[in-house]
Amino acid sequence: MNKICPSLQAAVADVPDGATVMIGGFGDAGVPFQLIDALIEQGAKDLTVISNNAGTGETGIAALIKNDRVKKIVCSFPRQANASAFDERYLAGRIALDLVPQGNLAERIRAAGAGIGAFYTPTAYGTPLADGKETREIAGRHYVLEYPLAADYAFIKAHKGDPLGNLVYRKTARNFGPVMATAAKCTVAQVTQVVGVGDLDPEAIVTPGIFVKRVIEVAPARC
Amino acid sequence: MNKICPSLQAAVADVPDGATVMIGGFGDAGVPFQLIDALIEQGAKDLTVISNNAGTGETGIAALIKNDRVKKIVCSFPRQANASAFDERYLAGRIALDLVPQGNLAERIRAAGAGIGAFYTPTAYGTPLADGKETREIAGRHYVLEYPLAADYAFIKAHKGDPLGNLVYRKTARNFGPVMATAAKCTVAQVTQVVGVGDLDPEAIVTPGIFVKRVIEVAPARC
Amino acid sequence: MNQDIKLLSRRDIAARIAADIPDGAYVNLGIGAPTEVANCLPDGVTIILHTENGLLGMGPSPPKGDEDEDLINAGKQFVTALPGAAYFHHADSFAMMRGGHLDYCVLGAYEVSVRGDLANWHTGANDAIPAVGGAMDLAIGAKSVFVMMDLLTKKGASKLVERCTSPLTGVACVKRVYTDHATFDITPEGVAARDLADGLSLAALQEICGVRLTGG
Amino acid sequence: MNQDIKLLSRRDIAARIAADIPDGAYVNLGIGAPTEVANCLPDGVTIILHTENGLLGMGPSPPKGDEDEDLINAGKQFVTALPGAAYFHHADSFAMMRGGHLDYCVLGAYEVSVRGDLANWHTGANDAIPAVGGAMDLAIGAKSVFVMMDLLTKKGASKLVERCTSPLTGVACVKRVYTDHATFDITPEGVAARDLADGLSLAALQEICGVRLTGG
Repeated sequence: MNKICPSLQAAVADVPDGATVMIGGFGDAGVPFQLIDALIEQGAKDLTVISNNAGTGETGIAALIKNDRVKKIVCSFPRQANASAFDERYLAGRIALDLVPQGNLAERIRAAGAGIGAFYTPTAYGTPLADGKETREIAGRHYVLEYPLAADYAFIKAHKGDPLGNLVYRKTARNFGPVMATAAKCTVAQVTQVVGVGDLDPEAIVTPGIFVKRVIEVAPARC
Repeated sequence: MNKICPSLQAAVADVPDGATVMIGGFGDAGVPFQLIDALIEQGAKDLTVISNNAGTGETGIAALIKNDRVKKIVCSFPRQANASAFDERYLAGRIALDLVPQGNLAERIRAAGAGIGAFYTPTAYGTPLADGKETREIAGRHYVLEYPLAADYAFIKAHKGDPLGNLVYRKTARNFGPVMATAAKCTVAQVTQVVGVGDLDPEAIVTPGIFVKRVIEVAPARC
Repeated sequence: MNQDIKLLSRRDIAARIAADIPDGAYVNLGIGAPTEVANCLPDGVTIILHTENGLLGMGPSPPKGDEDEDLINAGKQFVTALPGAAYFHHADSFAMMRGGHLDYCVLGAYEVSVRGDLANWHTGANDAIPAVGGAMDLAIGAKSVFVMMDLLTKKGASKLVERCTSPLTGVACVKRVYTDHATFDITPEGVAARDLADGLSLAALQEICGVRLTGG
Repeated sequence: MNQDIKLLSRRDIAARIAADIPDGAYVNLGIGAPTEVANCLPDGVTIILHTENGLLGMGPSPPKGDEDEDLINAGKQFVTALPGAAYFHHADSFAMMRGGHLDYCVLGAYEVSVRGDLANWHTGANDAIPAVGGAMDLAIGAKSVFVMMDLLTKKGASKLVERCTSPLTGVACVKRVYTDHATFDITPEGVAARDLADGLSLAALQEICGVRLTGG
């Protein structure tokens, strides 16, 4: 078994138009920039993107949006001070937004990976983001029913990966990677370093290889 | 902040009669035997125990049961070839059993720790263990609604712990410890080794200290 | 029993299952007979074993004297961890199963119905101490759930049935049943028997198991 | 404004909050002004900071040149990790919040109602690009949720209100509101004002904020 991919191009080659793609990262930490660049080059369009943010500046998801590849984004915080691509298209009605509180976003992604059909969460109860959603009082507390969020692809960034797909992350760049890896049919991990089978401490592996289909090494950019 | 407890006695001193106590372990791996022994010595009775098993031989939970301290056990597998204490009391109607499929047990404990009000699980749908429970079809699949399992105390075993309560486990002795730690008002961890603050790799900590109230070092028994 | 029929041994059944599992598959082998499948893999085929008590990449039993009390499988037997293994906690482990990430799960059974209902956790006897363990999670815990069993009980009754009489473990969850008499595919169109034991006809097999079969 | 009233500075407010947080507390400080609380802790008091993007044991900003792009807080500023820190993923981090494990959370607000409703994520303006981030999770994400804000808007309207007009972030979730005019405890019996700014009477405060107050 060898999940190491020969190139970024190969790692994203089969993404079809209309695919749902999870993209890891919080702010710029943990964003798989090179996979996103490869996806832009590959050309898939009409994508639904599930991610915490909508990209900063003109890089990452912001670049994907600027190239008009995204028809819908599911995220908690699309607004970024220095990014205009999303704002323009959103205000013009050219991109759909499904705004999800950050914790519900993470838990809905986890639910998809964990085979949970739906769950009751206290977050957003009584707010506009729960409008029209089923609610229930359980043991004196109010909850909103939320459903899983799954994807065709998850593009994530990890620190080290092995040929079995086992991954470890680095500091707060871990963020959404581990849950997204569980929730997509095809998880592609961009890693800073590929290591051999057995080189990762089995007690410290964060994402077991079963969740990962492809691993591509991308050395960090030199400043 | 120093969560290191001076003695096993001190670690269990405040458990009242009637408490709900989670006890970690699967088979004998990860069972906090010394904490259970201290609890027996302490004398609390009418306990509700949440654990995967009901103990083996005459040790651990089996000893707690044999001493008639347990009024109810919530577990997936009470039957053990060489343990008679539970069987006798169960058949005589002297101990109540709430049988929960192992994965639902783990997920219900997680839900309690994660603030989830309830969740839909496919496990046990259509079986006697879902009798009387609410069900729902979601996206073509059948689910059973399950509620969180919380506790007053969680007694767990970990490998190393620090004064902040951070824990790492060892191999398959990890099992229920990490989720139980999140679901109890007072989590007490028996560890094989206490280490200094900063000695555990922050990337490899499995249970962050926020979930742990007390840490007690118990050196492994010598055979 | 017709003396000309050569029923499959447990090892033969395990070999048939092993032959149907592709290289690189993620597999959970239930307690008991299914563990034999790991010993029957063809040369060059590697599968990755999951044990629901928190390990992916489970290896064989350790040499005597090398047992580690913290390293056991779901049957509470001592095992080893192969290079590339990973440990995780119970909620993560069962999320892995429930989420459909395992390719195959191989289980024993008391009964399997023609629509794939599984009964393997409780005989239904009134005086039995109930215990379910991970059985219900395993029953729905893989893309393909295979059952490995003898077709008949010791008393000669078919365990492939129209409708289970023992308490269910899971509903419509079994995809294929490997037995000493034949292999049965559970399909929406019915049960297809194939790979019949030498000397066993489809007609004879149908008479033995008493449920409607189609040829494989 | 009466010139004899000495309103509290942002630093004063932060110091009041800090004085109410006991040694050893687990705390999440929201983006912006609340981060000032960490700089106002009394000697000998240590709190453990949580940042919802996956770190418990967050430390101060790194020295210039030592920034690590993989080590940021929820405001996307560079931070450090203290000895004994732990990293975790987003689902675990928000489970920690939602599960009520944090002792305190300190947030800014547009409005807080007398029953503790919080509005702090959206002004309600039609042309605003909506963005919620972790605001709604934070609002319900601690045993005690504190708000830190100026009592009045720039136009002089009270932000402590009978009923929020901006879209809600959370319902009945705020326990205490620290402002430049006073501290307000939100209780089932009503809003209790205390620690009024020097020169400010309860009657004057009530007139300013326009909601019924009891003395603290």
